[in-house]
Amino acid sequence: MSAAPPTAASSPAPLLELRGISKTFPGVKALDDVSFAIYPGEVHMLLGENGAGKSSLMKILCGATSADAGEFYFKGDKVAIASTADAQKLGIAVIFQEFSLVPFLDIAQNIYLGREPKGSFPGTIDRRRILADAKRVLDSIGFDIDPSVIVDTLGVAQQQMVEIAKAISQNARILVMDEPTAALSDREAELLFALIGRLKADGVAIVYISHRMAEVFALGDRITVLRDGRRIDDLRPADVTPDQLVRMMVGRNIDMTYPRHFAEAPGELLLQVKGLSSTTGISDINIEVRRGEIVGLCGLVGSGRTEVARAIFGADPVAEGEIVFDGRPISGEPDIAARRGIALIPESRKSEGLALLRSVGDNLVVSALKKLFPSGLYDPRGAQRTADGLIRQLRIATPTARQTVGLLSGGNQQKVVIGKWLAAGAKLFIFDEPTRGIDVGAKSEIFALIDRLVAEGAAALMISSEQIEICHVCDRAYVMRDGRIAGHLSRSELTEENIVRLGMHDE
Amino acid sequence: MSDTAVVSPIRSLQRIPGVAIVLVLLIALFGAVAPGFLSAANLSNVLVQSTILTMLALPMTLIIMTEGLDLSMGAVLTLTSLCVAIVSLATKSMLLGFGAAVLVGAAFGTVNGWLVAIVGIPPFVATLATLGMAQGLSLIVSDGQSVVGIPHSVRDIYSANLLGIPVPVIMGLATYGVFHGLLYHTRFGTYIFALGGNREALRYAGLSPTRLLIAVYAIGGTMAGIAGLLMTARMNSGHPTAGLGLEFDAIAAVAVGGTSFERGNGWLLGTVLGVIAVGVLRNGLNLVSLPSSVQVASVGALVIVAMFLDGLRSRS
Amino acid sequence: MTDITKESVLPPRSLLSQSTAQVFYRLLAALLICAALAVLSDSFLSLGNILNVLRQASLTFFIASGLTLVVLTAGLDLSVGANVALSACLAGTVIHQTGSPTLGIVTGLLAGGTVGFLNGFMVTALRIPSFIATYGMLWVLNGVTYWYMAGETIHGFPAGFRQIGSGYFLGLPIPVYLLLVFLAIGTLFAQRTTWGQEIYAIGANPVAARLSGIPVARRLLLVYTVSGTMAGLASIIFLSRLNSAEADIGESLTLPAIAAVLIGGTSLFGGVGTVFGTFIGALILTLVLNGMNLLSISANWQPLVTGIIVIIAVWLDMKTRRPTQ
Amino acid sequence: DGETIAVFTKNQTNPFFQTVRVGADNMAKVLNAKVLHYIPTKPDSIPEQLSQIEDVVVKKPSAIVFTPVDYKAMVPGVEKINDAKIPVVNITDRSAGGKFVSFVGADDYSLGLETGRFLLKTLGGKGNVVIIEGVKGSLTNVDRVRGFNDALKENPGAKLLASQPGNYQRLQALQVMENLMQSNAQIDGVLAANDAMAVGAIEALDGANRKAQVIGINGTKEAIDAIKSGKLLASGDYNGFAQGCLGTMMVVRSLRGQPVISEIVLKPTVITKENYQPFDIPLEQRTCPTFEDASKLGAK
Ligand SMILES: Nc1ncnc2c1ncn2[C@@H]1O[C@H](COP(=O)(O)OP(=O)(O)OP(=O)(O)O)[C@@H](O)[C@H]1O
Ligand SMILES: Nc1ncnc2c1ncn2[C@@H]1O[C@H](COP(=O)(O)OP(=O)(O)OP(=O)(O)O)[C@@H](O)[C@H]1O
Ligand SMILES: [Mg+2]
Ligand SMILES: [Mg+2]
Repeated sequence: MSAAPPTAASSPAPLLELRGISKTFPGVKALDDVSFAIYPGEVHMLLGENGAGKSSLMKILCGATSADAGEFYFKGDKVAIASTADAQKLGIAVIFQEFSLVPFLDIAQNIYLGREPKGSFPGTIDRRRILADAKRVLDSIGFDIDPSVIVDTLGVAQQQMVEIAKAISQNARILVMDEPTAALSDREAELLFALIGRLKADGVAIVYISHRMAEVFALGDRITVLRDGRRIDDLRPADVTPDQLVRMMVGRNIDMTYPRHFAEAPGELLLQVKGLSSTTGISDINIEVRRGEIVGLCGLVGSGRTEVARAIFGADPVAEGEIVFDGRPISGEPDIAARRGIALIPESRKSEGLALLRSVGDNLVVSALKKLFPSGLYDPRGAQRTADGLIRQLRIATPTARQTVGLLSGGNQQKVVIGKWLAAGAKLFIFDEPTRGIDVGAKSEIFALIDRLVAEGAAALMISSEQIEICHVCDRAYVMRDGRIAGHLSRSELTEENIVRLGMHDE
Repeated sequence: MSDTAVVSPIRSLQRIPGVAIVLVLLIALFGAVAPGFLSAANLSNVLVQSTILTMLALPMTLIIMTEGLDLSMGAVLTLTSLCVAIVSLATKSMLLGFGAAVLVGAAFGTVNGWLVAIVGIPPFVATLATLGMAQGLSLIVSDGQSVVGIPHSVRDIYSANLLGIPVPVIMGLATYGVFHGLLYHTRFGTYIFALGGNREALRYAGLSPTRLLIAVYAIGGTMAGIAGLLMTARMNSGHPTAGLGLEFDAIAAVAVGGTSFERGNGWLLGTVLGVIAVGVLRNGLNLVSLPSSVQVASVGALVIVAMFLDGLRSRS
Repeated sequence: MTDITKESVLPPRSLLSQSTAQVFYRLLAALLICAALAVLSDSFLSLGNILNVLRQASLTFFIASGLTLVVLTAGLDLSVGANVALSACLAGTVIHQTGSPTLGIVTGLLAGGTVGFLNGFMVTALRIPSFIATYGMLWVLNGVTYWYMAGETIHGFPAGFRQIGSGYFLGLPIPVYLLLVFLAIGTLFAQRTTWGQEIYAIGANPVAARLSGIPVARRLLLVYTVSGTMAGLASIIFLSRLNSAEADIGESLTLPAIAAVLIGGTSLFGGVGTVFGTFIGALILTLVLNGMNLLSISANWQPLVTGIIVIIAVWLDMKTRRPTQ
Repeated sequence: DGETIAVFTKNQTNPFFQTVRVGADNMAKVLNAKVLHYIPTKPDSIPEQLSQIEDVVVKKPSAIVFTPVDYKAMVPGVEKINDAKIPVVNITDRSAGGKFVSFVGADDYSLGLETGRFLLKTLGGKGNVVIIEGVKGSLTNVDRVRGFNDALKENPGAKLLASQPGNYQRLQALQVMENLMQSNAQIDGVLAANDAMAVGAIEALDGANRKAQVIGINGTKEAIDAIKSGKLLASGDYNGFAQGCLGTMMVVRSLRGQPVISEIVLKPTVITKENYQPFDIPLEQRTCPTFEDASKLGAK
């Protein structure tokens, strides 16, 4: 942020300019006459609610989707971007919100997919060079891993790093990042920010989509705000406050402090985990959750939070220990946990949370079938009513309940995953990264919702990589390190520093 | 570097498929109880008998890796085998017959690819339909009869030896070598992983999944053409039912060999082991002369047990 | 792994009953074939022939209807034909030895259901992919049947029993009534029960279904058992129609049943399809064979023509489905 | 004594080959030899039978009794047996090549002709007739259907309405018959290339409440029962039992240096309501013909 950001006045020729872009999907006007200019050496933040059209705009920019109307100008010349190949020729690289990695190829092959160095025989690959090149790129982003590791064995965060390496390796002049930190821990995010600084200095233009306000102000040189597919404004971070930005995005005022109605006295004991160990690498976990509480579960990525959540829900086999729920021990498959009143909002909505090809409505009622239709006879109209109610309650942006859920924007998909457990009437909600990829407005709505649920006697166990969220909304929190509980923080001790101190590896 | 240490043993563990264990067990068992099983002549029998299926199962592995399937392979092999017989009978030239078979096979493969990649019909349905077509054409061109009297040059391919090794075994090894190189060392092979694993990634990389898919199915058809030559040589005639049902044997070999039907994870050597395991089982049972119904049932049991062991491995 | 361009081609899975357009176009395809046959052959439109087609379609439909549920869960059952053979042989033996058709029917259904249950067990507990598990089962069943029958046939059943397959009631063949009953049951089960909905959900994404609290293993066991039981039912119809059982009757039944499911628009990837579509699929296949017999077309042409019809039916379906979005 | 005889048959599902196997077993017991059966796991599979030959040649039985799954395609297999110097007798379908000690089979053409003649005689030389064929291209089917057609030619008053394949399968024959009845209001006679299809056709006729004279070929137990009850007009005796017996007998005799008959073509018998009794005995209770009977049964 040392170099003065170029402005439209100081450098009149943008690197790339999009004019009058429109795009309609069946039932959705995703983009409406959006214009957008990118200058070399700047970080251009793209903000907007879930479904505002950010990803759509970026897909058009990189040729993955075609626009219905609009023009592209590269260094002042009109160009066509009809395919990803066109975009690549112009030096545009993208880090997608959805991974574009091939699971059973290694890291190096993924980074250079379609650009493999030629081997000595026609059609073959120069194996030594691809590994060496990949290693160099990985080193440059500070990701220390063997490039011959198969991508499928990597965790989400590691895959995100490979995705970044893939984009960097293209030596792009324009680099688009769609929520790159959504799956990263703070340490990895720091690496990424440092990298962005270096690229900027080299004159690379960066388009950065994020829902995290802190990032917007720390990284951004310029901000474009989208709302309902329209460009609202184009401004500099220095000229606005977070509150103003939020108002531009959602068109109303949002309280970003997530007010909680903390209960005076803790309720009765709902969940008790005693000495839990599972085959997935967690051991001796002791956790208590009372009615009316939101309990945080924090730690670094890979510290085993997800595994604790899955073991409680019965998704992973328990090796040792006991789980007592609502006064009775519980064990077995997730359907038993669900019947007893536990809900798990999983980490990966696409692979674990949703049936992407089914409708929003089908997905919303799937966990509640037993509750809604105790006779076993399914009534489509009843289901429709329930779904419509949830869509309204959660403000899910979808034309109808019949829309295929895979066509919703990322954040709205996340709302559907949360919504399905509301219909089921769970008593304990286990949230694994519930706000990943969710816009500020929706975030506060979700927290308000969780607050109301616990006020009505439910309880929540919440995993989040955004420690600030934990600090805001949790009554207390457990901190994990290397598959064990490293400590417990009461409401008064709950600060970001304490979480980091407990969660860090021994130094 | 700590990540590698965590990751690679898991990978290599998963790579010992149940079929390898089963194969070793079968060889030990028959070696002990079946006289003559371990003789060189008999083992070379097993290998020779396995070549035709290997030639179908290897391309089938690639097709399954793209989350596809080719049910037409057996029927196409039947048709190409008839082509070899009919053309070489008419022209007295083995090479012309072989050329015709490869052309017909490649044509069918391309049509399969076209139906799947461009028309967008699911592979199972598309190739079920071309199965019918190839079967129908076989009946029509042969009028349901065997085609005999073909030149001896065709037959010699199956029975000849090169440096004391049967030619079919050499062809099988060569096929494996080519497929191994193709899948693991070429760009095309890399893209096959991507076709099943993440087709979108290919598109973003500026490559056309359509053309690649067509190529994969065309390879399948072409291999059926080459195998057709061996089949005709083996029977010294063409017959309209010769290859019926071979596609299911091939698919079973691929699955037993540890290739998954999802996400583009394939293993060529496993496929070959799968083919050989079934061959060893059949051969061994013929030598110990149990009732034929036992033989039928044990083919099924082999498939189930191998897959079960595989499941145990990947779970642990 | 998401393929948005592919997704946007597919219609939204509706919350109400399955899209009527889809069923409509399938019916249209069947009607087109009928129209062509009516023009080409005088005898096609006779009531006798239409009942004939329905009766022949019913056998394929019984097998294919249970299979539809399996395919909806993204599975496949390749053992249905072999299951029909074994169930028929067992049921035939029981009728012969006890003289009681009822006991025979119970045996057939039980045998079929047990085989289905074993398939379900392999798929759920042993986690073997269904395609392979049922392929293995196919060989095991064949082996058992060959051993049990030892090349014999069982033939000659009581007249009352024979009525099930070849009898008439109010001018309609009894299998046609059974067909209508099971069409209704299958459709209601799939569309109007929570179990049906859960089956669709499992097919669409088994991991998400499990984490949504659906007892995936139990539902899969149910589905495979139902598929096996329907094969058992088919074996009874078969037995009473043909008045005999032998070891190889199942061989030619499996692929047509799968073809009927697929022509009927059920996706092998799971989560999409209807039982009614399967009925139309069975009908289309039967019409093709019936037409070729009526027109005395050489049997050599049958596989070729069937193959082409399958392609055209599926292609038409895809074309007509696109605009309905 | 104690020779092992490998007996090859086409499949485990067709009752005919069971009669062949029982005949072979029966004869082997009489001659104090041991029989091993080789049957493809996939019915009539050419590659599988070829593999079985290759495997058996390793095992070296004393002799082989051989039914080719396809009479042309199995010639390379027979040559392998010849190369291994294992004596082999050919039964049922006459192989198109290779050296055999002897051939034992029935005359399919005469069976088709005689049964066809019998049906047409019963119909008075006229009427509408359909043929239900077996598997296209199989030796038995080609000759049987040729026999049927020649019988029809001898009776110009009879009309052939259709000749459609039922692939030797009961269900297919039933459905073909149902469909044929739709386009043909009057069918008087049905010539089926085997008994299973004949019985399938009868079921179709029964279902439609129509009557026609039906004949089959093979003389299976089921056919005999149907003849007894009057549903089936007649069946041509293919006599698998005798084929199994005599094939085994010839090969064992050649091993023991006794004289053999190089070709036995069993004379066709049309089994009807008049003469079915000798065929109505369970297989296990039948006794194999002796060497002296063999020449009477049809030595050439
Ligand atoms: N292929 C498609 N078919 C139909 N509608 C689509 C498709 N892709 C996107 N949409 C719709 O277009 C709108 C914009 O989506 P987009 O993904 O651009 O949102 P976004 O701003 O990236 O949101 P998020 O922050 O949640 O990622 C949404 O309403 C979405 O449902
Ligand atoms: N750096 C790493 N090296 C090796 N394995 C890792 C690493 N990071 C994560 N994993 C493993 O990958 C799997 C999923 O990782 P994930 O990132 O979801 O971790 P997690 O424990 O669920 O924590 P979080 O909730 O922060 O995601 C876990 O089994 C974890 O042990
Ligand atoms: Mg987005
Ligand atoms: Mg996690």
